[in-house]
Amino acid sequence: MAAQVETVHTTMKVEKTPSGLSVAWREFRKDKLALGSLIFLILLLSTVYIWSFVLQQDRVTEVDLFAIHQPPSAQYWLGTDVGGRDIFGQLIIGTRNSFTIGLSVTLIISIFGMGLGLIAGYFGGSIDNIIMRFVDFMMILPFLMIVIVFVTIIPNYSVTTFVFIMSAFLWMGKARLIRSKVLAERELDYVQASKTFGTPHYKIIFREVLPNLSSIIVVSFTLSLAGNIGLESGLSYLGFGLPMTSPSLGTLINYASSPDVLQNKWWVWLPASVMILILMLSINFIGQALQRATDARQRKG
Amino acid sequence: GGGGETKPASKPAEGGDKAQEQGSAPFPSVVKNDKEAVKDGKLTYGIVSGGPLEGIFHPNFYGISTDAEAMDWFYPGLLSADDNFQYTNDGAAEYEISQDRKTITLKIKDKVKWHDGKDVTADDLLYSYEVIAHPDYKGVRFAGINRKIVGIEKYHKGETDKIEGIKITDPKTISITFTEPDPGIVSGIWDYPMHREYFKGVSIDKMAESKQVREKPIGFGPFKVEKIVPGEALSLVRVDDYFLGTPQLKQVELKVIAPAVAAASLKNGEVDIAMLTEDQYEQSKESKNLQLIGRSALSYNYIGFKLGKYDTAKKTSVMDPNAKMADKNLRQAMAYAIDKKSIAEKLYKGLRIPATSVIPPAGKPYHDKTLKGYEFDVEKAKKLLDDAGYKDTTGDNIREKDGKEFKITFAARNNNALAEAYAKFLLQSWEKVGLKVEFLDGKLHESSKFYDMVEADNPAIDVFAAGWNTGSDPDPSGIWAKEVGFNFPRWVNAKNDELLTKGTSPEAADTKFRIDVYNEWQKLIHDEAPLVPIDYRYDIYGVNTRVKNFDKTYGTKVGYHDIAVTEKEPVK
Amino acid sequence: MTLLKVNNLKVYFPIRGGFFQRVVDHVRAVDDVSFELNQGETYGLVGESGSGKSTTGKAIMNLIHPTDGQIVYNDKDFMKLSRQELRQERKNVQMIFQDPYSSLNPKKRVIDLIAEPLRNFERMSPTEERKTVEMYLEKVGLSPESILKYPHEFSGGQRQRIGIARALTLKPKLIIADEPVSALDVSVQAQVLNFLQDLQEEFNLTYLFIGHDLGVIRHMCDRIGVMYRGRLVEEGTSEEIYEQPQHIYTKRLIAAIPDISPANREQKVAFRKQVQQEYTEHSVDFFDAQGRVYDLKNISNTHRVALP
Amino acid sequence: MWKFILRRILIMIPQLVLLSALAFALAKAMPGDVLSEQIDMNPDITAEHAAELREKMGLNDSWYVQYANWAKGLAQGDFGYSFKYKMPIEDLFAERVDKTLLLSICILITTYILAIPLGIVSGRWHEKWPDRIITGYSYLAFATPTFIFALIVLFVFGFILNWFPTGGSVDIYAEAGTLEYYISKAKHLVLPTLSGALIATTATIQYLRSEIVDSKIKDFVRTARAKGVPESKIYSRHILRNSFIPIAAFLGYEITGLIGGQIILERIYSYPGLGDLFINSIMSRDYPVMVAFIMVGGLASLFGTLLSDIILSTVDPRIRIQ
Amino acid sequence: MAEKLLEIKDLKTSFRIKDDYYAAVDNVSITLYENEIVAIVGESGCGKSALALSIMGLHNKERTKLEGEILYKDKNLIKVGEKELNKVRGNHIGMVFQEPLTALNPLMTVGQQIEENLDYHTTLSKADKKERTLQLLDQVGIPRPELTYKQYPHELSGGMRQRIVIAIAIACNPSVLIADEPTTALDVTIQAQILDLLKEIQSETKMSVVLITHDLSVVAEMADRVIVMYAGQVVEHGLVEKVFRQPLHPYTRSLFQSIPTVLDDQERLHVIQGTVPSILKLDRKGCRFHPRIPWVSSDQHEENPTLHEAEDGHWVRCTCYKNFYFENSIEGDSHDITQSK
Ligand SMILES: Nc1ncnc2c1ncn2[C@@H]1O[C@H](COP(=O)(O)OP(=O)(O)OP(=O)(O)O)[C@@H](O)[C@H]1O
Ligand SMILES: Nc1ncnc2c1ncn2[C@@H]1O[C@H](COP(=O)(O)OP(=O)(O)OP(=O)(O)O)[C@@H](O)[C@H]1O
Ligand SMILES: [Mg+2]
Ligand SMILES: [Mg+2]
Repeated sequence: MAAQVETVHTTMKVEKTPSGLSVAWREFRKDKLALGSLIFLILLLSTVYIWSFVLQQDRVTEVDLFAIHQPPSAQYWLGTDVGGRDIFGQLIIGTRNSFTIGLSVTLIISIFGMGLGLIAGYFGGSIDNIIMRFVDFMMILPFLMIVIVFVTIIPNYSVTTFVFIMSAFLWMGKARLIRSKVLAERELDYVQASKTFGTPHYKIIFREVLPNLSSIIVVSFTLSLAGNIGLESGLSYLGFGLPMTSPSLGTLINYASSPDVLQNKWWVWLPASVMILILMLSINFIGQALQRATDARQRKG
Repeated sequence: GGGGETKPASKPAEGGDKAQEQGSAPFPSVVKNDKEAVKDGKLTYGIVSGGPLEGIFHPNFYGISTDAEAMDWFYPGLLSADDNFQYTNDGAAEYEISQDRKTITLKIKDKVKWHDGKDVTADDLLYSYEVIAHPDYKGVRFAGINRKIVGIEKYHKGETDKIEGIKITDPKTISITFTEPDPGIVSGIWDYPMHREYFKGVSIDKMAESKQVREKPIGFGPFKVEKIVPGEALSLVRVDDYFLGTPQLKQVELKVIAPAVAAASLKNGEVDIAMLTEDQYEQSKESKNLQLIGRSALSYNYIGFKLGKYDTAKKTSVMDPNAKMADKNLRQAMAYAIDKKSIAEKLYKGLRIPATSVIPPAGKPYHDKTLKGYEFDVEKAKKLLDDAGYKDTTGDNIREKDGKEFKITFAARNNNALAEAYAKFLLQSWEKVGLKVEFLDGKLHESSKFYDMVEADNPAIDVFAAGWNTGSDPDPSGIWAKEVGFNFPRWVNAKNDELLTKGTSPEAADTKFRIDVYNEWQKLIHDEAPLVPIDYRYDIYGVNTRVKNFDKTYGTKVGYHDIAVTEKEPVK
Repeated sequence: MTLLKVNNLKVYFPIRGGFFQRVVDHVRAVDDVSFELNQGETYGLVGESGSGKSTTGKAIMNLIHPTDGQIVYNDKDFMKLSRQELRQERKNVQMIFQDPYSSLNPKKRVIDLIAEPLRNFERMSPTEERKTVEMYLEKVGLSPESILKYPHEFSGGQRQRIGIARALTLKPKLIIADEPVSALDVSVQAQVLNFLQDLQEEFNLTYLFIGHDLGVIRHMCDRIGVMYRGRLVEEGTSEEIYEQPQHIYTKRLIAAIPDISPANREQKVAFRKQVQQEYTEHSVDFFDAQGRVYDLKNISNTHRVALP
Repeated sequence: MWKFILRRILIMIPQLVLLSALAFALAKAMPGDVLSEQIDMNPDITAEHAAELREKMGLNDSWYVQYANWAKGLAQGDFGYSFKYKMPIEDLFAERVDKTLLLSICILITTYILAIPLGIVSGRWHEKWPDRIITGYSYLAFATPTFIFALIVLFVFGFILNWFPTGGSVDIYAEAGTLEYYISKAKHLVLPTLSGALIATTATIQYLRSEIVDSKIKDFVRTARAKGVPESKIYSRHILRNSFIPIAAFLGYEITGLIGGQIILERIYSYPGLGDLFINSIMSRDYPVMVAFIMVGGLASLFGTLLSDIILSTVDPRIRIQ
Repeated sequence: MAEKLLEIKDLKTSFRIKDDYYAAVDNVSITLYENEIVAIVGESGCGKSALALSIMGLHNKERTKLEGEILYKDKNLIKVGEKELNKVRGNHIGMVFQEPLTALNPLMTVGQQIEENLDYHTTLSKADKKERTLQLLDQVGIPRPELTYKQYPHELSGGMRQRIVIAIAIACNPSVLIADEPTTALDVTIQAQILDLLKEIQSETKMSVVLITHDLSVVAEMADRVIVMYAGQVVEHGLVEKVFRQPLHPYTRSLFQSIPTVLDDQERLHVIQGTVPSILKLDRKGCRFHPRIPWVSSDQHEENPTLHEAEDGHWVRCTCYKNFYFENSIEGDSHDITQSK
C-alpha cells in the first residue's frame, strides 16, 4: 500500500506549456506590428481621453461665423469646419466619442450575445431552438431601417441611446459564434465530468465553459471593436448620426460629402479619416496577434 | 410647395426695378451673352437632387420640386404674370375680371395646342378643376383660393357632379366665379388645364400612376417630352408651332445630378444649367465657363415663438398669457441678439439676405422696404431684458426671471448641411445676452418630425426655427389667420385679423390700397414679433457661358422658347 | 454482494425526419442490457466502436437519461429517487474519462479541479479543503506542490491521475472507467493500469471498465461483457470469454487480437481464416430475423451467451 | 430537398407576419405622416385640408386597422399604395428594382472577381509580401467610408479624367435595344460598381485567406501531395474547392443585402434605384412603402439564408438535405 | 538478400521553432530491400512520422531542414526538385495515413480520388482509369466497387475509408509503401482485416512496406524486420524473430514489459519512468534513454552511442544494453516524475 502513497521525485521535468497570457505576450513580442499597435493605441487613447476632459465640449462645438473653414494655423491646429468650429478639438472629442461608442457597443453585444449563446449552446434542445429562432428573426430585421426609425422616435438621442440602438441589432453574430463554440465545448469530457460531480448548470456554464471560450471571446471582441469604431459614419452620411453636441469621427468625415470640402478643405475630413484608419488598423493588428496566440497552428515559428 | 406657382414668362413690369434691386447680393437674374445663337442647338439642364425624380409629370399630381422643375419646360400654366405676380395677357390665355370682381373669364389663345396637336380647350381647364376637386383625388392642389369657387365644395363632397361656378361659354372661353371678390383671383387660380381626351378612361384615383402622367406626359409648352428614362432624365424636343414662336433650341436634355457633383458637372460642361446650393456656389464662383445668376426666392426663414395652442374643437388659436414667450420684450430682445448679417454673409456666403419683414423682397410690391427689421444690437437686447425683469441674479451670466430659473427650449430642423451651424449660432447668440436656451432633446430634428411637433403644439417647444414659402399671392392668411392650423406661433391679435380681412376685401383689388394694408400688417408683425424673419434666400443658377436668354427675373417676358446657345458644345 | 444492477437498460436516440422533423426512428444505442456488478470486482465492457459501451456508462452516471430500464445501486433504484436523494447517492458512483486532455478543464488549477466535487457536496474551510486535496494528490502519487499548477503542466499519465484523484474525493464505491487508457502511450498506460489496480485494493473499489483493447481488458477484468449493436452478446469470467468464447461475434473479436509472438504468425492467420469462415457460414444462427442479438442464456453459472 | 425547401418556406410565414406587424407598429410610432413633409413651406394647403386628406388616406385609423387593411390587400397580392409617389407599390418597385439589382449584382460579381484571386494569393503566400500587401489593401478598404471612396472615384475618373459618365444609368439618347444602349448602360455602371466592389472585398478576402490557410494543412492535402499531385493542382483541386464552400454559402447572405443595399452609391451616382426610395419612404413617412420594404428585405434575407443552405448542401456532399 | 530499394543515409530532419532548428529525426540510416515488410516502432513523439514524411518530402519546406540522403533509384529525394519528387510520390512510393477520415478529400468521390493518382502517373484513357480504379477497389476488398466508386468518404465506415486510402497508395503499383499507423484509429476486428489486406497486397505485388506502429503485436504479426526508434534515433534494429526473441536495448525491453497481453498473466505491468522528451528539451548527448533508467549508472552508457551489431543482423545502440536490468522484481513499479518546482 505504501508504494502508491509515496511520491517519487525524479529529475525529469515535464515540458511546461505556457499559459494563455504569456503566449499572448510572446506573440506580441514576436509581432512588432502588434506590439507597436498596442503601445501606440494605449498612448493615443490615453492622450485623447485625458485631453478631451481638458477641452470643453461646449467651446469646441461653438459656432464662430468669423472663422469658417479656416485652414490649419497656430490658433486652429487643424483648421475649422463649416461652422467655424475647431477641428482639432472635435477630433479629440470625436475620437473619444467614437471609441467609446465602439467599445460600449462591442461590450454590450459581447455580453448579451455571449449570455444567450452560452445558454443556447449549453442547454441545447428546445431552449436552443427558441433562442436561435429569436436570433434568426432578429437577423431578418432590416438593420438600417429600424435604426433610422428608432433614431427618429427616440426623444433624447445621445451617445448612450445610440449605443443601445446599435447594440440591439448587432449581438446576433456573437450569440451564434459563442453558441457554436459552446456546442463543441459541452461535448468535451470536462463538462461531462463536472456534471458527474453534481456541479450545478450555472456553475458549469460560467466557471467551466466560459473561461475556455475566453480567447475566442477576446479575439472576436477586438475584431468587432475595430469594426464598430466607424459605425456611425455611414449613418451620419444618411443624416442619422449623432447630434452635433456630441462630435464624432463620423460627423467629421461626413463633412466630406460636400465636394468643396472634399476637394479643397482636406483638413476637415482627412484627420478623422486617418484617425479611424489607424484605430482600426492597430486594433486589428492586436486582434490578429491575439488570434494567433489562441490558434497555436498559426503561431509564428 | 415648389415651383409650380411662379410663372416662367411675363412681361417686364412697367418701371419695375431690375432684379438686382431685389436685394443686395450681386447677382444678375439673367445671363449675359451677346453672341450669335447657334441654330438648332442642344442643351443639357441639370436637375440637382439627392434622389431620383419621382416622375409625376403633371401639375395636378406632382409632389416634389424637381418634377416641377422639369415641367417648367413643357407644362406651363395658361396665364403669365408680371413681376408683381399679377396675371398678364401675354401667356397662353387672356383674362378678364368681372365688375363684382368675383368672376374671372379666361380665353385661351388660338394657337395654343397640346403636344399631340389637339387644341387646349376651356373644357380642359374645367376638367382640371373637376379632377383636383374630386373626392377621389388624393393630391394637395385643391387649395387656396380655388376652394372658394362657387359650388366647388359641394362637388368636392360628392354631392353633385357639376361645379356650379365654372362655365364654358365657347370651346376656348371659360369663366370661373368665386364666392367672394378675393384679390387672389388675379394671382392664385389654378390655371393648368388637363387634357380630358388624353386622360379618357383613366379613373381619377389612378391618374397619378397612369402612363399619361409618367411615361408620356403631354403639355403645351415650348418643348415636348420625347423620351423619359425613369427617375434620371428626360429628353425634350421643341414644338415647332409653339404659339409664342419656334423655340431656339432643338433639343433639351433634363437630367438629375447629385448635389455633390453639381459644381463639377457645370465646370466640365456636362450640364449647361443647374441650380446651386451654398457650398457648390463657393466652388463655382471661380469657374471661367460659368455665369452665376440668381433671384431672391419667395420665401423666408424665421424663428417663431410659441404663444398659445390651437383649439381643435373651436378651430382657432388660443393665446396663453402665461406662455414663456408671452413677453414681447423678450421676443424682441431675442431678435436683436441675432447677427443676421453675419449669418447671411458668412455662413451662407452672401447667398442670403438679412430679412426685414415677413413678405420677402421678391414679393414686391408688398414688401415693405422701409422696415429695417431687428438689427443686431446686443446692448439693446440686454437692456430690453433687464427692463423686462430678466436679470442675472446668481452671477452665472444667465438671466433668471424674477429670480427663478429661466430656460428656453428651441426646436430646429435638420434640413441642410448648414442647419446645425445655423441653429447653434442662434443658440449662442441668445446665450450671449444671457438667455439659457437649449435644443429640444438636445438635437436638431428631421423635418417631418419637426413639423409634426410644431403643428401639434408640443408643450416643450418655446422657440422654433423654420421657413415659409410665401407663394405669389401676398395674402398671408393661410399662416397668419387665427383660425388656421399653420399659425404656428398661435398668435391672436385683433389688428391682425382686421388687416388680413382688409387685404382680401374687394377694395384690395386696388394694389395701392392693398400695399398699404400689408405694409401696416408687416409693421404690426415686426412690433409684436410673434415670429422674426431671419433671412431671405437666393436661388442661384450656374449657367454655361454659351447659354443665351436664360432669364430668371420674376415677370420676365423671355421664355424658355427663347433660350439659345451660342456654341455647339458647352464651354469647358 | 451485488453493488450495481443494470436491468433492461434501454437508451434510444431519436432520428428525426420527414416533413415536420418528427421522430421517425431510433438509434438503439443500448437495447435491453442487463448485468450486475459485485462489490470489489472489475467488470469489463468490450465491443467494437459504436456498440453502446459509453452510452451504457453514461446512462449509469445519469449523463444520459435512459429510455427505459432500471439502474439499481445498493438496492436503490436511481430512477425512483428524488432529485436530492439521487444527488447524494450519485456520490458513490464516479467516472474516469477516456481523454485525460479534455476531461480536465484547462483553465483550472489542480486544487480547483480536485476540490470541485468537495465544494458541491461538503462544506469545508479552505485549509481543510486544501488538506484534503493534498491528501488525494499524494494518494495518486503527485507531489502536493502541484496543487497550484494547471493541467497542461502535466503529462498524460499524471493528468489521468488527477482525474482519478478527483473522482476519489467523494469516496465512491463504484468507478466507471470509460477507456481510461486508450489515449495513452503504452508506457503511460501501464502506469495507469497498475495504479487503478492499487486503488482498487486500497479502497475496495468496484470498476466498470470500458475498453476496446482486449489485452488491457483481460489484464484488468474479472468478468467481461461483450457488446454488439447495443446488446450484450456474451458475458462471463475473463477465462471463459478468452478461452471458450461461445458467440460467433466474441470469437471473431478474440481472433482479431494480434499475437505478440512472431512464431505464431502462420497459425494465427489460419485461425483467423477459420473463424471468419465460421462467421460467414454460421452467423445467421446467432442473430434473429432482424439481425438483432438474441437474449442472453446461461450456459454456466457465470457464463451467459446470446443464443436463440 | 423539395420537402426541405417547402418546410423552410412554411416556417417563414409566421416570421413574416410578425415582421410585418412589427414594421407597421414601428411605422406608426414615427412622428408625422406623409403629409407633414408636403406641408413644409407650402402655405397653400391648410391644416384643415391636410386633415381631410389624412382621413382620405386612412392615416387616422389606428395602426392595427391599417394593418388589417394592408394584410387584406396583401392577401390579394396588393402591396399597397405609395402616398408619396402616388402609385401602387408593386409598380414603384418594378420601376426601380431592376436597376438596383443590376448594380448590386455587378458589385457582387466584381467583388468576387477581385476578392477571390486576392484571397487566394493572400492565403497561398500567407505571411509573405503579397499577403501583406493584400491584407493592407483589405484593411484600407475596410476602414474607408463608402461615400468618401465613391466621391473620390467619381471625381478622379468621372470629372478629372473624364473616362466614364458621372451619373444616371444610361444615356438618354441611346435607343433601347441597340448595342450602343447596352454599352452606355455598361459605362454608367463602371464607376458605381468599382466604388462598391473595391471596398466590399475585405470580408471575402479575409475569409478566403483564412480558409486557405486552414485547408493547407489538412490531412487530405497531404494525401494529395503524397499522390504526387503538382502544387498548382493541389490548390485548384483540393485547397480551393474546400475553401470556397463557406464563400459559396455566404453568397446567399450577400443576396440579402442586394435590396436597398446601395443607398449611398445610388445617391452619389444619381442612380435611380431602390435605395433612395427606401430612405425617402422613411423620411416622408410613406408607411406602405416602408412596410413593403421591410417585408421585401425580410423575405430576401430569408430566401438568402435558404439559398445559402441550398448552396452549401449542393457543394458539400457531407451536408445533404433530404 | 534482395536488392536495395530505398536507402536512407544519416537522415536528419529538423523543425524550425522560434528561429532555431531542432532535430526530430537524428541521423537515421535505414536500408529498405525489395519485397519485405519493415516495421518502425516507438512511443508517441519519437520521430516515426517525421521520418515517414521526410521520405515523402511532405514536410513544410520553410520550417523543416532535411540533411543526409534519401536515395531512391540513385536519386537523392532530398535534393531533387518538386517536379522530380512528384514523379516518385504516389508512383514509386505510396503512403497510407493514420486517420482515414481526414486523409480523404470530403468533396471528391472515392473514384475521383483514386483516379487522381492515375492522372499524374499514367497515360491511361478515361475508361481504362475507371477500370483500374474498380479493380483496385475490388483488390482492397470493397464489396461493391461500382457503388463505392461514386460515394463520398463520409458515406463510408472507418474500415472502408482506410481501404480507400490504401487503394490510392497502391494505385500505381509503387515499389515502396509507407503506412503510418494505418490501424490505430480502427477497431480490433477491422484492424485485423486491414493488416491482412496489407499483407495480402504485399505478397501479391512484392512491394516493400514500411509499417509504422506502436503496437508490438502488430509488428509480430506483420513484419520481417523491425526498427525501434527512440527520441529520433534508431535504438534497435533487426529481424523480427531475433528482436522479439531477445530484445536487447533497455527501451525495447521495457516496452515489451509494459504491455498487457491476452496471453501473459503478469499481475503488474512494467512502467517506464518519464516520457519521451520533446525535441526542444532533448539532451542530445550520450544515451538518450538514460534519463528514464536512472538506476543504471551513467558509466554504463557510451559517450557517443552508436549502433552495435550484437548478433548477425541485429543492431542495438549504446552499450548500456549489456548491463541493463530492471530496477526491482516487481519490474519498475515506480511512479513517474512529479513536478519539482
Ligand atoms: N447523443 C447521441 N445522439 C444520437 N446518437 C448517439 C448519441 N450518443 C451516441 N449515439 C449513438 O449510439 C451508439 C452507441 O454509441 P457509444 O458512444 O455508446 O458507443 P461506444 O461503444 O462507446 O463506441 P466507442 O468505442 O467509439 O466509444 C452509436 O451508434 C452512436 O452513434
Ligand atoms: N511540424 C513540426 N514542427 C515542429 N515539431 C514537430 C513537427 N512535427 C513533429 N514535431 C515534433 O517532432 C517529434 C517527433 O514527432 P513525430 O510526429 O514524428 O512522432 P511520432 O513518433 O510519429 O509520434 P505518434 O506516435 O504520436 O505519431 C515530436 O516531438 C513532435 O513534437
Ligand atoms: Mg465510447
Ligand atoms: Mg506519428
